[in-house]
Amino acid sequence: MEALKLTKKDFTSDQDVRWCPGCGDYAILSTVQKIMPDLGVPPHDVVFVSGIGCSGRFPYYMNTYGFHSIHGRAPGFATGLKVSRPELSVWLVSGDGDAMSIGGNHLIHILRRNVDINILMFNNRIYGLTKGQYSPTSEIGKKTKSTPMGSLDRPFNPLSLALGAGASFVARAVDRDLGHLQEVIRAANAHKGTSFVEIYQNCNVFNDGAFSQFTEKETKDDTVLYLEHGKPLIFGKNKDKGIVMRGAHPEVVTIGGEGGVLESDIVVHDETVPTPHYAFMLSQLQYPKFPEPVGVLRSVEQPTYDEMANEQIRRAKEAANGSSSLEKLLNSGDTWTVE
Amino acid sequence: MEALKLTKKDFTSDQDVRWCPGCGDYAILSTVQKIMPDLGVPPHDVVFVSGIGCSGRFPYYMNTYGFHSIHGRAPGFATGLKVSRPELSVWLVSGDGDAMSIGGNHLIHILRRNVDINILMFNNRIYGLTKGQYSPTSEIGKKTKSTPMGSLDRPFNPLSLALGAGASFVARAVDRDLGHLQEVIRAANAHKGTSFVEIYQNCNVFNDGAFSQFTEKETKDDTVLYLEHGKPLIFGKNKDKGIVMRGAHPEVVTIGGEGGVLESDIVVHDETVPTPHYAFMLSQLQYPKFPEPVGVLRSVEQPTYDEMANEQIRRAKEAANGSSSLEKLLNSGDTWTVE
Amino acid sequence: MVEAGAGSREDTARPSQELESVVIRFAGDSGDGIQLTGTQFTNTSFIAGNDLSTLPDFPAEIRAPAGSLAGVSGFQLQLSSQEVHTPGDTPDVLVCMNPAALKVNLPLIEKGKVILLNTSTFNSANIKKAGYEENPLEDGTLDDYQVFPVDITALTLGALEDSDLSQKEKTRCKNFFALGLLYWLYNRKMDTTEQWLNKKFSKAPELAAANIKVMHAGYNYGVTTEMFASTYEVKPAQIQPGKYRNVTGNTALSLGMVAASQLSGLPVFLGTYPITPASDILHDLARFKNFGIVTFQAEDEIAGVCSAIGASYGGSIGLTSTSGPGLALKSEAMGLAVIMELPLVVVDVQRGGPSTGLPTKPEQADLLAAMFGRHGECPAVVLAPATPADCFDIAIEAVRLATKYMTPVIILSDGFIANSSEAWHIPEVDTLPDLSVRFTVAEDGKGPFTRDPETLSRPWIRPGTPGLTHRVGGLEKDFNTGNVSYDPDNHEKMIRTRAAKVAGIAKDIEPAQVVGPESGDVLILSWGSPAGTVRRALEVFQKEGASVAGCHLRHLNPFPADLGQVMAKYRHVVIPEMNLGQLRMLITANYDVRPVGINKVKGQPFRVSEIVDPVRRLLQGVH
Amino acid sequence: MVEAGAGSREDTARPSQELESVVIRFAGDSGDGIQLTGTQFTNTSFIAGNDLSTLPDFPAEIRAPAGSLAGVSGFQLQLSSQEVHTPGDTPDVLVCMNPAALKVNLPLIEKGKVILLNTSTFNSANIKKAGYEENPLEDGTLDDYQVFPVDITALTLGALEDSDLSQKEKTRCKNFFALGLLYWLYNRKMDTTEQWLNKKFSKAPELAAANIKVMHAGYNYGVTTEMFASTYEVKPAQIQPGKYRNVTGNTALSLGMVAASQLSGLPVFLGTYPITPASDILHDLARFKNFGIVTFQAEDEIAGVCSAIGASYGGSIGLTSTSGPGLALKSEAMGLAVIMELPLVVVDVQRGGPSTGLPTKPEQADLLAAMFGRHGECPAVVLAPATPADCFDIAIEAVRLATKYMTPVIILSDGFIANSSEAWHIPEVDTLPDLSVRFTVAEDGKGPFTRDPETLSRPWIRPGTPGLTHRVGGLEKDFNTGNVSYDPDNHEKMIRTRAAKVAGIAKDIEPAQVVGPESGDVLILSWGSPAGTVRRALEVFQKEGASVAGCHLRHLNPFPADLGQVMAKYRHVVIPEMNLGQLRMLITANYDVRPVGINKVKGQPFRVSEIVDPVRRLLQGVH
Ligand SMILES: Cc1ncc(C[n+]2csc(CCOP(=O)(O)OP(=O)(O)O)c2C)c(N)n1
Ligand SMILES: Cc1ncc(C[n+]2csc(CCOP(=O)(O)OP(=O)(O)O)c2C)c(N)n1
Ligand code: SF4
Ligand code: SF4
Ligand SMILES: [Mg+2]
Ligand SMILES: [Mg+2]
Repeated sequence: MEALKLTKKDFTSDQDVRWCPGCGDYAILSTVQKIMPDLGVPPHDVVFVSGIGCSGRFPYYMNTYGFHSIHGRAPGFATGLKVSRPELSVWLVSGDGDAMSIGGNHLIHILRRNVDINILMFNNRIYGLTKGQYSPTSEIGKKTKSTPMGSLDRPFNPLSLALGAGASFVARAVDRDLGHLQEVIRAANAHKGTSFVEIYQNCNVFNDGAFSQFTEKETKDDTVLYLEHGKPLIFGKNKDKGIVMRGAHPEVVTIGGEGGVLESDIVVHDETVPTPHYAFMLSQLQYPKFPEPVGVLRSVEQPTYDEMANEQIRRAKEAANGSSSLEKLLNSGDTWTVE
Repeated sequence: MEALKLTKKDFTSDQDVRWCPGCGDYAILSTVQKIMPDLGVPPHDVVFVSGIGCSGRFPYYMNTYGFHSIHGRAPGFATGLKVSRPELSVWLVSGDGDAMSIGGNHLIHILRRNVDINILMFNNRIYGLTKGQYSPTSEIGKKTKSTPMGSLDRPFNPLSLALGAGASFVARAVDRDLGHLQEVIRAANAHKGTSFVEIYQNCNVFNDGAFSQFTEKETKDDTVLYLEHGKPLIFGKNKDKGIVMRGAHPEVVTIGGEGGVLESDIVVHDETVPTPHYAFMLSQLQYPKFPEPVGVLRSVEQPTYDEMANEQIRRAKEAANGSSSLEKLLNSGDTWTVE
Repeated sequence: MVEAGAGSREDTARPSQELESVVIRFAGDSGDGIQLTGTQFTNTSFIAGNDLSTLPDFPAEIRAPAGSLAGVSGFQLQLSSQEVHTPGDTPDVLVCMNPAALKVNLPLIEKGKVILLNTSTFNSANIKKAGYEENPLEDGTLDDYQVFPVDITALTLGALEDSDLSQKEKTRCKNFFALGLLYWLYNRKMDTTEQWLNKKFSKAPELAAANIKVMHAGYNYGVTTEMFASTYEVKPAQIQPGKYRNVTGNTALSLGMVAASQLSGLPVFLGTYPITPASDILHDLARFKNFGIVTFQAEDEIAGVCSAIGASYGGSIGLTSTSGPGLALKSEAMGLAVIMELPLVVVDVQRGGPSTGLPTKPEQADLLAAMFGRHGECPAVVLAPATPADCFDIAIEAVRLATKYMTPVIILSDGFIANSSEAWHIPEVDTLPDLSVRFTVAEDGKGPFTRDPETLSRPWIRPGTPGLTHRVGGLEKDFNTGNVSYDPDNHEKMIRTRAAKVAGIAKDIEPAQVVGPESGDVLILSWGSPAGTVRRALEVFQKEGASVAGCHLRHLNPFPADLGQVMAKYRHVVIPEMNLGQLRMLITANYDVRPVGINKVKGQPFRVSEIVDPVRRLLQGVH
Repeated sequence: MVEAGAGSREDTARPSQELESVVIRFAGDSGDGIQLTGTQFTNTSFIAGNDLSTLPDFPAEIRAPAGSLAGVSGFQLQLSSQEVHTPGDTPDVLVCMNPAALKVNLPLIEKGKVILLNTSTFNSANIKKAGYEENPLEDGTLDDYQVFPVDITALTLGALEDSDLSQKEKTRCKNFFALGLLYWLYNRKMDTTEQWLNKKFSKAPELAAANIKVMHAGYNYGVTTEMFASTYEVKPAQIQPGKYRNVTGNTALSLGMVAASQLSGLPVFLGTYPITPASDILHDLARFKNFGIVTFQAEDEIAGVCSAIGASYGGSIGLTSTSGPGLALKSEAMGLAVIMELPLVVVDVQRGGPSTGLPTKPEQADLLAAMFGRHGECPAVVLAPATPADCFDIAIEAVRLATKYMTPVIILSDGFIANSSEAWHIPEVDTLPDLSVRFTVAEDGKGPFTRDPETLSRPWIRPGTPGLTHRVGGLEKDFNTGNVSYDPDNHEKMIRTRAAKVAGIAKDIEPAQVVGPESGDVLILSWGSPAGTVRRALEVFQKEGASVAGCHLRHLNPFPADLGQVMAKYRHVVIPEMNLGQLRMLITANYDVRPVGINKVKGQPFRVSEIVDPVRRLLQGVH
């Protein structure tokens, strides 16, 4: 790692960044460029794959290998690349429309397969590049160009969808909290298997302030639940609120004081619960009834598709014991000779 | 209803049924044909939409309107049909490959939208029609034509996936338990919104016995958890086992006896919990650690897409107050007259 | 400097010079309100009676950094006292709001033409962002042009000195200064724009007032400065009397769909997924719910077309709109509509390809994909509008053919037609065709595949119809019953029947329309958006008395029945298209004609000279 | 009854008659082991030295109800002492294991031919299921044929009287009775099948023994009954010496891909989704992991092709296999590979369309979709194998072109080539072409879009290569740097360069191969699976001395450079294809030739007469 002595600049390409001024994408880009040098992988062993959308431009700005593909299909390209080249560090950048509208199927399948790829999904709850139609994460009733009377579809909860698909690593971060974003992306990178990170990203042109309740000083202490492995689910300006289970259901309680609950009753966060029901319960904590969790909801080590696929190849070669000659293969089966 | 005086025969078409002898599809077909007359809808107001697969043949055998579409896309056709013709009773029949492999995205989106359609997904954990490749619900390590060394992908849990997508009605039934299957399909039909029913279906040709632990007399009492709304989660030959919550996690316990648990500690099933975390927890009960739940996991009334879309049209017409003339429309905007 | 000419106006001391037509291009940063300025000038000129054609030129980025080359937005318009067919090849007047706009647009304009510049923005930061080393106002770059440098931003702020608006809000009004100046220069009244501003800012009257004030300041600047030697006047055009409005292609198409719905008595169901440059069709139709139009933004293009087919099956007019990448994705499902024989209208607003290509630029390279981009023998009807306003008629024609022949119909629009606008003579509703549809009922005694011997079309049976329950699907169907059939002879019969049905539509469409001599040296055969430029080129040849005619195709599959006879009357057939020769290939394959191609694939419409010059060479036998 | 002829064998009293070739068709219920029986007869005959061609004919249903028409499975083979090109037009011998098989297959066979029947199955239930009103054995239906009724099931059970197997297991052996009887009839040895049975049932030797016993019983039945007046002998063919094996098209294609991998030194990555009739390519390649072949069963066809492109980007040979519906779905992503200029091999095993169509039947109707089924100007190489064995060479050729020219290559196989089999002369590995690839490294001093002036191909740079990090995408690229470019002239340059690159491949492929006279009356121009039938037709004309030549195209885009000159040497060009004239359209569009089409779209291969007769009419000027 030290030998590389890389800096942020080594990961910054010479292309002009072309997002709207003020777009949350800038902060995410800068964060990724910043932590890259610490990951111990030289730029030429890193590949950023993206789909189409404002977020899809991300690879152009990274001085790594970059693959700006087509709308929604980035998981397909990334899977082929990673399975055939497991030694590369493969990252996937996508938007809420790219990942969950046209690309929804590829997303749930890559998560199910657990290909060792880091997915950063920029959720701005809108279609940015096509200038402001509602997206599958837009709140119900949203008035946009395509829904002048308000949208009708209930939004996806990206974390719940990912967990429903069996994702082994699921996390959330916010474009405005850079320190925490760094941590989460580092954790995603450290995880072996598909890491799914939802990033609340402000589109200041078409959906400004979609996440302001989670980013503004006045509100965020009460609306955001920072998850830390092994720590109780406590939040609030005075760290006096927490989550307990009442039977099968979570509840917000006040700690201490009269009628308050003991800190020891608060659920202690465990990102490693083998089945996803606990993380799913967390993913369902939604504002305004609950604070919304950020950080790592689930991180469970399981064999990765790329690893197993290459292991099968290795085993098959081993079983053939060096006798896999083309000549032999062609001459196998029922053969006969004409003289 | 009585006025119709319909019988099973009225819902049976004249086409030869062409599944393999012994296929679980027969029982499902017969069950559906049997309960149809009770639903109060004449055959000509019913449409069965399907994709491609053995299951895709289903509509041909129903003497209703039938739409045998293309692989994986049935939710798209069904949505267009139902939204434009909300008065029809629309059913969707699909397989595990059709619904969760190529059609995964359309499935999660129709569930999210809550279009009032009944989905019957025949899960035989295999591709039947294409003669035996593994499917997204096949168990890991499955040896099939396409995976001679065993499959590598972790299977979807269809119920978890549906719940992750926000499905308002989620249930499971088994092709061999016809009485229960009837009940579940009736409940699905009664539900307003998208009903998702997973049916464990035996493909005796390519995946025989995939569900035998849940259908064979010797085992099924201990492997199947029958869900009933308002009743505790109890199972076992002697009805002496149940599910309790330990903090955020479910556990199997023995009721009564020494060291046993009180029946009142057993979780009481509630299909109407507003958020899906509880149903998700149930969906994660998996054999062999747990019995697998059958019956209705979740049934929550929420506005349907088709209803709301038509309501918007009604409101728009009302707002226009009868003044929606084509002539007016064409002459709207900035016009000028040349004389 | 411009010459003084005849004419005068009371409020100015300047003479007014009469012009037949003028091409103006507004250019500036995307944040500068260029599209809005252009649209206002357009509307005002329309109302003044000019014929007009416009072309917005958006940047590919949503909002590139202020002052950057990527952020330059343009709007070109041609106004004339004659018939106008295009927004003009090259601007007579270029209005540049910043250095980047100058950099991007200078190559478009010929020497000697007028450039109006907002000098306030020519500071060293902006000059650098535009990629200039030196200030182009000072280094001789503009020596060969008539340059009018105006300190627009400063003058705008000056005009608003007394206003309570923020500096930023004030600066934002600067486009109205430019607009006011141009209104003066072209002898236009400001009342249309004033009305529009008052309506738009009805909730913020201080903004309306500020913009109006600035516009007047611009106008008065023209009056008082000595910069311009004369004003100009473009007289009203000789236009067919009637009521007009300005429509873009996408708007006209949407209106056409509403009309088709009303004329057929059937609801339209649009199942679609946003994509540039087709999204506006969704945006427009979403506002017509009061006409019973259902719009469904699906999860992707496949779900979009499938939902439209599902709605068609249910008795609606199933419609889906997209651009190239979406057309590719829809192809499998379109095959299902072909074999099920259901009506379906697919609108492809073509853009630069392949792949994502040049997503904001027009191209005509999806013709062969529309013809053949489906597996198997899978014929569909293909239409193409000639102009923005023609999109209205094409929409109606598409619905007529789709419902009458139970077939998918593909409309090939393009980014140029979709976004540019022209004056549209609003039709009387009772002159529009009757599209009424009768669904088959049990009493008709027809099965789902009992064909009409004339059209070869099968009946449209809506689910919900008693006594006609049946099953349709993607498998081959028995000719008589429609049940699944694997019979070899039946398959060939069905394949040939479906092909014959679509081919037979040739009898039911307008014959080939020739403009110019009925026989002769050259026939310019065109389709899609080059129509306007070809019309101009034909006028050029007509004036010269050259033996050049034009035939514009709106039906591409099938072709008009008499097309072969028409082409046979000319020595050469020339086909200009924004691709490498796709119509040319179809013509070569189907007729005994070897057309000459004029092919331009630059994401830009043809210029008149690009058609005139090669045809002229051909006439001279040089080609 | 058959005539007695020359020849004899010790163990029979019957004479043996020599035949040049014979066409045998086995038919029965899908549960009757028909495919297996056919394959055994094939292998035994190959080893006996006959040339052979086979065609399995699966039912569309997985396992339709026993005895139903939908459940009938067939296997046809032609064996000969001469070169064989097809499985034969019509059977000389039809073996029917039940009434349904008779019903389905009787229309295929000419009067006077031999029908061997398992009379045990002709009970009234089965007769009814087959749609017969009366027992066809008794009502005169078969009067015009040579019928040999054998109580096969009963004889099988009799032979296994002493066995401990269940009744069901015993009955299952009945196909081996039929096989044994045919082995006797055609003077074949049973040892190959015995060996195979012993191997197959190594874990259930009682089953092996039972089947062998029944096969011998069948053989002995021939020896002892007086039913057949003679046996037959088809002498070994005059075949090029060497080692042979029997391959289907799908197997040959898979082997070709393994070979291409070895010859190029690159791993193959197959990203695919199962679909009939292409699935076997996945099944085959999945077994070659020891060669480093990665197979990925994706969630759909789109993910399949995308993963293959991702792998190509990573330096593998990206491969995807499908049939028509999948080709349609892949088209958008293929466009990305075109604009990114990455190697990609797409195999489309064509089946009856449109839509789901006739999914188990062959057709050639995806040619235009392969050529044009992508939006924008989006050229790709198109190849088609001529025969099952040719799939091996085509696979290698596809990889050669894809990697050398950085382009997608589409292989158009079809259901007939894919499933039928022929004897393949196994090549010596060192005669295969060198496909080695060198990835570009920083030291080469090339950028990602520095083209080879000869091939116009761009370098292949693998991620992981130090010093060459770069970005590629679906947007238009600058000609020099490969960075995103919206420049109009650059776009046209890139469009034309990509087109020229693919067109230029014409210089690098085999010239058009003519069989027969080098000029003359008729050239039969063919592609894909009609190859064999056309070869037979040419032999017919050759014998007659007619002026008819053949040219079979394996390269469809680009065409061989000399194709125009070759065609010009004949008065007529005739194109037989299993579609409505797709190659014909391409030829018409590209050459000064107006070919005559012979078009059959029945989900069935051509018969020789279907080609000979129309050509003959043409020769007579009647056409
Ligand atoms: C096949 C296809 N369909 C549609 C589009 C148009 N399109 C481009 S990006 C986009 C959605 C972008 O939304 P999102 O993924 O949320 O990204 P954002 O721009 O918000 O970052 C759409 C619909 C396309 N390029 N390709
Ligand atoms: C676009 C497309 N891809 C692939 C196929 C081939 N295909 C038909 S059904 C099927 C899978 C069937 O599996 P499933 O949905 O589980 O249904 P089952 O046959 O098991 O009932 C596949 C891959 C197809 N018909 N169309
Ligand atoms: S449109 Fe929104 S998401 Fe896209 S660059 Fe602009 S601010 Fe960012
Ligand atoms: S293959 Fe399996 S699922 Fe299909 S019909 Fe046969 S038994 Fe049923
Ligand atoms: Mg977004
Ligand atoms: Mg299945």
